[in-house]
Amino acid sequence: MQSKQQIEAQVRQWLTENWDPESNLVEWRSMLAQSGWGAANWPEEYFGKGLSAEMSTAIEDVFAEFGAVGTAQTGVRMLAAVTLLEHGNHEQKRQYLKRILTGEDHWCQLFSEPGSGSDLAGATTRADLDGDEWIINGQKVWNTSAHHANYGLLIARSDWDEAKHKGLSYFIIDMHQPGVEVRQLRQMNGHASFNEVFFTDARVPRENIISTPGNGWNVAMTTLAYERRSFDRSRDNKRSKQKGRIFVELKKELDISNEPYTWYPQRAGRVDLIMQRAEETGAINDPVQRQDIARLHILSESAKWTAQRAKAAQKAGKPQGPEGSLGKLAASEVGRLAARVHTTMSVNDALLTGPDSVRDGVIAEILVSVPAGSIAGGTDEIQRNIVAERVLGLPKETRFDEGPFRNVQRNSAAKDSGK
Amino acid sequence: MQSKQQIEAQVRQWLTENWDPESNLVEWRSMLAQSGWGAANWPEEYFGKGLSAEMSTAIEDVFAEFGAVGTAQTGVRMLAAVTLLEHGNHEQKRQYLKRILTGEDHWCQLFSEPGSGSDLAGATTRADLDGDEWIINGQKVWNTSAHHANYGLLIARSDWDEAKHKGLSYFIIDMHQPGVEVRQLRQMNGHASFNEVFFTDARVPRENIISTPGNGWNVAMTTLAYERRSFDRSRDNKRSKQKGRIFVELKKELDISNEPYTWYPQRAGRVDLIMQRAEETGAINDPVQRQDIARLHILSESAKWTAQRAKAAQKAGKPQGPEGSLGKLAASEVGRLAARVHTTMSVNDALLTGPDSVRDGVIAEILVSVPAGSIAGGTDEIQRNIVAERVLGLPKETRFDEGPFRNVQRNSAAKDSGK
Amino acid sequence: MAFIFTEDQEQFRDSVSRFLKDKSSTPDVRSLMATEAGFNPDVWVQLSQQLGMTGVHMPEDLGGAGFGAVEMAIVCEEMGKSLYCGPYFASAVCAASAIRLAADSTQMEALLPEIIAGERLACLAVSEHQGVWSDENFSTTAVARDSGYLINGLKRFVVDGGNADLIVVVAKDDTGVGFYTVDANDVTVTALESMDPTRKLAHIQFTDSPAQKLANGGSDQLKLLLDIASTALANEMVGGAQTLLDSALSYTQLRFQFGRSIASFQAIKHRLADLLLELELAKSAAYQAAQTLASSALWCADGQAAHPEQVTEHASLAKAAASEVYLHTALECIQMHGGIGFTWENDTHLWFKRAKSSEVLLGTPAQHRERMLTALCAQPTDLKDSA
Amino acid sequence: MAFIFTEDQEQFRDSVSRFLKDKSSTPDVRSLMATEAGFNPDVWVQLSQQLGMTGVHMPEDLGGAGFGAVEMAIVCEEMGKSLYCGPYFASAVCAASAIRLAADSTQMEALLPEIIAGERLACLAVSEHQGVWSDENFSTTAVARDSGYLINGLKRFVVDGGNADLIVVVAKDDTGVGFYTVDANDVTVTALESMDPTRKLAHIQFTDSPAQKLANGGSDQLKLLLDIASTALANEMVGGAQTLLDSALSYTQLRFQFGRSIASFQAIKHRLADLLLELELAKSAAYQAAQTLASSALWCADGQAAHPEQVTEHASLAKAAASEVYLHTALECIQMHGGIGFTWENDTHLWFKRAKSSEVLLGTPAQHRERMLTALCAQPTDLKDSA
Repeated sequence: MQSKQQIEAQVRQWLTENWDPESNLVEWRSMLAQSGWGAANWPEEYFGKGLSAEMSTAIEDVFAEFGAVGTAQTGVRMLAAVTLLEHGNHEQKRQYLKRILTGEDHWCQLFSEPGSGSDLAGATTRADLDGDEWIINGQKVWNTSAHHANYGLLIARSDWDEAKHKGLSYFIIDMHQPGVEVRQLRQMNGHASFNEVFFTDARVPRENIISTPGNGWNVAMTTLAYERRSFDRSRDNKRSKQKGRIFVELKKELDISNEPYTWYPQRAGRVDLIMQRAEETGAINDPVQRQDIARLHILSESAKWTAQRAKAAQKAGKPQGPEGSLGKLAASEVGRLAARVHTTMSVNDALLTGPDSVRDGVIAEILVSVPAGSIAGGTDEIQRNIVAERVLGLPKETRFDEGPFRNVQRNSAAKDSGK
Repeated sequence: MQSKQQIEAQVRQWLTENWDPESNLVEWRSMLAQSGWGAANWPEEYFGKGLSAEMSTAIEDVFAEFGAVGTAQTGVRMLAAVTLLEHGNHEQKRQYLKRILTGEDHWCQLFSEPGSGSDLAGATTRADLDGDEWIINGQKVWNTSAHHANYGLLIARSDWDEAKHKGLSYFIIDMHQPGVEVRQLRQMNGHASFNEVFFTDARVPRENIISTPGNGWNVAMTTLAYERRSFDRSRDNKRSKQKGRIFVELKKELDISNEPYTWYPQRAGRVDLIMQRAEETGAINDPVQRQDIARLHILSESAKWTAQRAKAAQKAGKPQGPEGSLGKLAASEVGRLAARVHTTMSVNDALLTGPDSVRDGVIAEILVSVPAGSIAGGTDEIQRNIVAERVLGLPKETRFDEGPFRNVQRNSAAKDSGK
Repeated sequence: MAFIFTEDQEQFRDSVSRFLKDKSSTPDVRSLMATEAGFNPDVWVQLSQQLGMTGVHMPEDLGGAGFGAVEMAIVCEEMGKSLYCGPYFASAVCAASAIRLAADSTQMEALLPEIIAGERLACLAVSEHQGVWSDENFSTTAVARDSGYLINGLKRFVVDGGNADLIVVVAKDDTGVGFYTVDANDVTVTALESMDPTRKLAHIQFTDSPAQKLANGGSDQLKLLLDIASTALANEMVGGAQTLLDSALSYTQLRFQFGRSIASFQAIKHRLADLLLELELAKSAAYQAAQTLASSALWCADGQAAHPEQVTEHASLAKAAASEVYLHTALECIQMHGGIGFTWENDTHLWFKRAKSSEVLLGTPAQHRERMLTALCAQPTDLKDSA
Repeated sequence: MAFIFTEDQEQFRDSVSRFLKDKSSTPDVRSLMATEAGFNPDVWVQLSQQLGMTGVHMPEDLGGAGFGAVEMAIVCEEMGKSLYCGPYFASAVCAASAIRLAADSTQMEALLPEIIAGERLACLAVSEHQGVWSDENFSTTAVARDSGYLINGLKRFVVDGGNADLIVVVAKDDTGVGFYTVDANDVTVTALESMDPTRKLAHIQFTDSPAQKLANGGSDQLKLLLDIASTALANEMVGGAQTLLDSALSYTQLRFQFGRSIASFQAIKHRLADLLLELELAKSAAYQAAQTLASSALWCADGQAAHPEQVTEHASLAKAAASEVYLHTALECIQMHGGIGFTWENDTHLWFKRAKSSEVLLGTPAQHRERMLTALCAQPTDLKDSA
């Protein structure tokens, strides 16, 4: 086995020879995929080098040294990649992985349904085998970037007589076909970060199933585990100041993948604005408001330090403590409290969105965005269940969804929008 | 049927002829029991007049006019009376009801157990029939005034193969016998308002069962319904200033029945002290503390008005609205918030109990008494279940205690005091 | 009401409720909120003239129904339930009460009948800075000129300021705070874009705007006016919270996850029970504020009138309580709806946004708690002790 | 520690923990709390001399172990867990730190070795009025006389004031705030009866009490001393809260009602999850405060020392956070125990009472939030922004 130094030296040499900021993005990444340096922890057979994750990080650092562009990493495509690497067959890996690395294909995730949000395994989108094709009917929702996607990662029910988790299958679906309709879904804050996807006799070739019929939930667990692990990753990318033709193309890619996240900082309550606003509004001189500002500072600092404790422990190779599971719950609380403080500080001004508004309406947008924080990406209720059952080891909820899925009680209408 | 005026006239005449503040308490009440005027809504056969509850209230008003002492009403004896009137047989009614009215007998309730607090029907005290006697073994807890009682109202399990609620029987037990041991139970605030009662081969004659074996839970429902209804009754009795030998005796009776309640006002957080303390401590000039004081005022006034709404609706003969079920939950919140405000106002002084303390240590006693408010008389959790299921009509919790009781999972030890 | 509503009041509520169910459905609200005026003039005429809602609390000799603050509060609560979009709060509650408090009888006769009949829309322009109204917070001036006055200044966050024909404005002259009426043609109105499009707000610029002074307006009237507005808003808010709670109750029972309704999860059940508790407490406060207000000098013969500081105490108490409950219920209602709860298509956000705008209108909960406590401390000891 | 403890620190924690498990069991606590002194001198000598806990954060040349604030915090957290009864906080944390901050080297050599060895007990007398310490709050005076000073005044709520041989007292002379040492024989100590009998409090009356002035004590030292005490107490509190949470977790799983363990009820599960969240956040705050304190001028070479206002910010942040979590956990722990939870026989109330007394000791959470924010605003912009 080669040492870290040896590998770093090889990468440096390879980059010195090949890296050119004026190259075409896809061509450059194709070269990366061929060389294996773009996904060094993937198998050599599939565009990698078969190296460890630690080695892979070292290689990324060398890329950063050179300011060299790496393979495409944004959006759902990496979920597709890890899922294929773990569960796909040889043909699937050869067919899809390279264009994932080059960024030529966009992917979306088709898991959630109107009737199964917290309970993903309760999916009722149908997959019925008809000769050499699966016929797909049903509806998905919360599909980030589905309107840009070439391919979707789909879970659908292929067997209604099996138990809930055993009747699902996992497919790669071509999004550009007549039976697939993508609609943007508007949120209460006016943004449309997600889509609904409707399937009417959409078709999936038989060879596009990942793993076997009925094994979809197991495959989905891989996707979900990776999704959870990447929750904490920072999304901002500071490469934009770099010069060269390739960075112009890269910026387009990032714009697409960041599109759904433009309102995400508002969801976190924009704690960073608090002290400035406190001075602008005079709240900093009000003893009662100072208490709330202080509470928020305590909460957000404590949450930050807790995340750092978890990270430090992980880095030191220690078993994960409880602090690792609490980030999302803490973030919900920070958001809620920040929204309250912003309201009290800005009073009526907090409501304004138009030309007379403070800071281009961002305060109002915070207020109407924060409620999503405790829902999207797993509700607070689900997070509390996870903490209670997995971290504290408390008894699990009694199951009411065993036996053949067709007998399990579910929503009478696929979609019940309340009121 | 006689009119209200006619009856009031009769009572007035009877009192004019018979009432004497210098009479002996028991003799006077025996006279009341014989006349039927002391419990006018009871059947004529059992020391009453068979009149309506409304008429009975009118009669009490006339007694109040005269300042005349009525029958004994305090403590558990009235629970015994309503239970006997509804479920007792003729002999039992003749034997016990009169001495309940005269106050000669003290009663206690023997329902709760260390292993069944919120879940009264989970009682595991045994009642085994042995010839003409039931043999009682087990332990009860939270038995108010058990150390003064001649008789106890006991639920015990007489059949372990029946379902939980069907294996219980309801007994009258003589508390003055060798197999019954009463111990005072000290609370975290230092008071001992309750007892534990231990039964070791205690004996109950066969004829002392109320209703039939296995019907104990139904009988207990009568006791509990009356107990709940009387939750709101004021306990303070302003008769003490009246003169006459009979009032001296009466005071002794009241002292016994009030003994467990000396610390109850502390449990409610003593909101009445807040404004005075706020001025004494200067909290009234602190903008931050003013907010908390205001929050408490809002909460306690709103709770008071809600109770008044419920009362007014009841008085007007309207169906009970949700406001009627919320009093206990509101009281818990008032207590908690009051404790917080007292703490912030008195700071370190709040801790003191000795000669250097504020107001004879009452602030410290509030702090160590309030936590009981959300437990005693039905925990907040049970109250929330009741509100959710009975008022809001939400689904009931799944049952895990069906089938023969001996198979139902329960605490391994009768008493597990934590840590 | 002495803690319950009379039969007459209940019947009145029923008729208001039926009317609004019919005329202010959620689709109506959605289409009106997208318009600039934000209300349907036909519905406004019907509720004013056929149902007499705009004058229910106004004297009979001016065209009102001669009832009091409790009936006004009933209208507000029902409007809060259905999220009625229209200038009831601005014109019938705030502006009409301002005129009734501050005008002499000649002025009242000239101004109120048309407002009560819903034929003329009025608004009330008080706020300049944020929060609760107080004498110190005004820089808008009134200067005597010819037979009237000229007003100069900027009034902010005027509810339905863009819809009014007549503006009642609070300004200062040499003698202190006074109430003035200004024709809407003589001011510059800037409509505001608010996150709550169901309540229209505007800034109003007065530039040498000709005005008439109402004879009796001053600090006391301003204080009582804030009590009236706060009480009305508190009742509107508990109405809105009730709709949200009903919605959460119905959705959680319909919605199945893991083979059971969400409402069967104990954590949800307990939170719904807590919401009911909070709401009933806030309702009691809102009703009590209306009752105390009904006993204020405005509606009661002086001899039996409630102490003015108690009117203020109960009004601000109700405003603070209702604000927090409304917002909390809205947040919980969104949360219990899950993902669908933060979509535009779902109705919850309409009430959530109204909850947010109501929270800050007339001052924050903290400001009203402070105002309440000040009023409580200013009461004679016997009143305080009975509290 | 950079967000995790080192192996050495973890080993030190284990040894402290094992010692306390053995020597400060709940029966030990119950018997000691009933005594006037409230501690076991044998155990005190062992922990001072065999385990070196009293000097872990003190310089090696004075008999300490030469470690810093993090190690001191570890001891406090473990003592909080076991509710250790003894003068560690009073003597080793407060009084010893006061001397180290305010004394010159001769004074330190004269005073600290015996205190570090646990042979001499000291206490710190600062509070007169309630709440956080500040220069303005003192009326105790020091007047120069002969070779020393005379102290006059009443110091209140002195922790372990009845157990001390030596009193470090803060008093004012013409030049301002200073630190003085007084022999316990020269004062009048009144032991207080407190609802928390596990921490002994006393009032100390100084009447012409002869004193020595520590050379370098002043406002800055007093401020840092409150930071040290607050950080120590915050760590003690998160330790106590951990014991309560463990107790609630274990009891709810053992306790069956309705045929199932209480811990299987979702409302309880969710509240336990919330408690864990709160506790972990407070722990992070307490640990961070210790870490920042370890980088303060007292423990670090001046060049790399943390900004003093950041030390204060983190100390008060931790005190406020830990106070609220400790009390909340205690209340929930009682509630989840049900009736048994408010009996004397059950242990929960011991921790509950310590939570209550810790909440107000050194100032209320609101006071510490205010102190924290003041410190935050006093920091240079780059520090604030990194926050």
